[in-house]
Amino acid sequence: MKLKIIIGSVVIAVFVIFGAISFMNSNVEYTDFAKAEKLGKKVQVKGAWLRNKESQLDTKSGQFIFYMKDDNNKEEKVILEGGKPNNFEIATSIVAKGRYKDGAFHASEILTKCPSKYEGDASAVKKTL
Amino acid sequence: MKSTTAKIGLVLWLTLVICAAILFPMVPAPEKWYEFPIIPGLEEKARIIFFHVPMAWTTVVAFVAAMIYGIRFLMTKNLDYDLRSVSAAGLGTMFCILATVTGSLWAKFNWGSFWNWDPRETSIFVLLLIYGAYFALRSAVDVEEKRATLSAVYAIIAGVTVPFFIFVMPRIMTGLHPGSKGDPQGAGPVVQFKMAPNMLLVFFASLLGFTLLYFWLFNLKVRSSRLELQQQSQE
Amino acid sequence: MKVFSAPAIHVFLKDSHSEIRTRYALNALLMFVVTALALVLFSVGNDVVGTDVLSGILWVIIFFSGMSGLSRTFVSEEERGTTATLQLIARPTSVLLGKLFFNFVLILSLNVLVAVLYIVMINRFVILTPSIFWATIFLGSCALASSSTIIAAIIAKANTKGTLYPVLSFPIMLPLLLTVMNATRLATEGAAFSEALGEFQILVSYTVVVVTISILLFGFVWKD
Amino acid sequence: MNHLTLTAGSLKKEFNRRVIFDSISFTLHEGEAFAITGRNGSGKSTLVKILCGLLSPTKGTVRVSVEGKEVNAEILFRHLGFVAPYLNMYDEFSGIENLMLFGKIRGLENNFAGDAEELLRQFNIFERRHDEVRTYSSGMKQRLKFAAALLHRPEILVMDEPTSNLDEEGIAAVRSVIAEHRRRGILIIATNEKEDVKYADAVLNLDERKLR
Repeated sequence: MKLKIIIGSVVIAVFVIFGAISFMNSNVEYTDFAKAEKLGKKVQVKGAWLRNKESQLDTKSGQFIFYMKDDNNKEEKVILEGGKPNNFEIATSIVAKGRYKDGAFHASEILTKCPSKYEGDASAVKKTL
Repeated sequence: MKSTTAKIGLVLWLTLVICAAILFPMVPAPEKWYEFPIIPGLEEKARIIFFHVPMAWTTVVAFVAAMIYGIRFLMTKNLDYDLRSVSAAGLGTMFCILATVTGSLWAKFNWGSFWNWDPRETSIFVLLLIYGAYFALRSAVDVEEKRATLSAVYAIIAGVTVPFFIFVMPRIMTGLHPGSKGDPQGAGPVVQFKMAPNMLLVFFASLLGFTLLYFWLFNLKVRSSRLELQQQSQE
Repeated sequence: MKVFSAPAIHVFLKDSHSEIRTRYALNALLMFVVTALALVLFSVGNDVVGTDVLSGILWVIIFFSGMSGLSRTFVSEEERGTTATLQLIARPTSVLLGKLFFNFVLILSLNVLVAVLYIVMINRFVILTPSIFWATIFLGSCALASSSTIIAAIIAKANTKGTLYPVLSFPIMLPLLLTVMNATRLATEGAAFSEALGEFQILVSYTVVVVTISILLFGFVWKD
Repeated sequence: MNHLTLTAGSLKKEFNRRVIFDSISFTLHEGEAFAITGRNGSGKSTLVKILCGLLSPTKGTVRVSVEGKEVNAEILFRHLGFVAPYLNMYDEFSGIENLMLFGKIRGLENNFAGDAEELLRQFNIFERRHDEVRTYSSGMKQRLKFAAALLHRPEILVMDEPTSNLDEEGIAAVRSVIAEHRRRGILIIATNEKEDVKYADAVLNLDERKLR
């Protein structure tokens, strides 16, 4: 009985760590458009929305299309699956998560960085959970 | 926490911490030891960290306590451990609700809505669900011994699945919490301590104070539950 | 090993045989799947819905269909008063493993059915990487079966069995549901198989951890 | 000649902190029959369930040793046969299917199909062996339970109200089982039937809480 508990605990610990490893190297890589084009896999690109270029919401296909400039000033067409993100207008910078495909960056998610949201005290340990 | 001195000490400690947390001024360029740096975008709202975070921490401590007493019950079949397990979980639920409410009020003012499904909001929501399920299960079993066994087993199973939230959450959601800075590291539930040294000190003092307060309350709850039981058996 | 595993297999065979005769779980499961799919089709209609939402809905259907059927394994023993009978002929671990395997087969066939119907009926749900999708269905079934079995064992001993099941299982299953939804999304985005490895790693370790803890704790639940 | 012993060491059981019984101790050896009596609600069934390992006691232990070696509680069921009104068979299977199922799940190695048929004959339900158990009368179900309990030739036979629901002929069959089993193993009967108590070497009356 004792032995069973010890073996069980070891197995649980090992596999929790095994799961945790996937967390460590799973974060979607931060990169720029040039590299995204080359890799073709899911990445995050930080940049700014080009307000002077056209942006439109295609209600038929449910896509939001706009142009974005990354930190190396490379411009790219971004196609977002879904509507216009929240706070898109007031965002100082945006992060697009997605992959490069057929001449455009297909984003599955857009994070908007608003001044009030992110410049925090960089400290909240909300919980250790 | 048996002697009166310890109790008075804790009360004094918490009073000092709360005073410091509320009264210390926030200035753009701190010079004196008691001045906190002002954080753009948060300003006075940053003070929540001294209360909200320790509460959230305490619910986690309570959950671990409930789980450990559950394990000890299963090993000994002594119903007193079950009583401690419930007491721990009951207080944990209270702190969990407090942390959720304070956090969500703060979110309304800082992020514009009460609830944003940020990873840490989601994890506290899940913890609330686990506590809820724990008590729902308890109320559905009549025989005390069986109730104790089943709820202990449930607490342990919930406990081993909790680490998976830590791995899963940041993959799915984006973080809003201060500390996230939009970087993937900060989106996780575990956060680095980047704080002014005096804030850090008050913060840890508060963490310690809340933890001790929890154990004091826990002690009281266990003793009152035991008395209730005694009274019931005498009737 | 022979003594250890043979009884579990016979517990599984007994349950399958019994299920074929009585259709306790099967009928409920099938009806639920059909109803839920029909409702989704009605509400989606010709509207354009993102694949994100669609892969979410798929697992919502699977989760709730599972709810209606998976708890039967232990609840039916308790209702028929055969729990003590089974306790007297097999070790707790054999019973657990037999029931676990039964639930796994049940949920896997349900998932394959739901997935096929879903792909056929909803045109916008296109799987670009079938390898990820089917691996998710398989590993997701393992993970769902593992947690639903031990929760079912707990529920069977409580008074209000039906309503309690979703309440107890949701917080336990949430990490796995989020993972399978994410993996399904990867499959619809056309990700390479290697991109989903992290998700699979989580599903595998979740299954192993839950099964191990179930083996350790099942004895306490099984014997009053 | 202590090949087989069953020792109950200061057993105590509580439900909702109410004591059902306390400090029950006894030792049984091969060839002994033991009766447990007491009013309804005195804890007969509870004690019997604890002896079989179906319930865990609040305090105390049940130790069984076969051929001098102590049996692990997890595999006690291999040495034990149990008959009780609250022990149900699988309704959707026939009588013979139930027996075959039990043999397989138990992992019996010898060819038990013959034994199963023999037992069905012994309890006079052989004719209906292919009918589903749900169609059986309560007496027939009770007979099937005896067949199931004896299939693996247990050393210890525990019976709770063995003659309930049985007719004259059934009772006679049970009596012959009792007579035969007390020669080769340990027999425990929880009953209030004076006829059954007569066979016992020792009687535990739970109303008086002592061995007589």
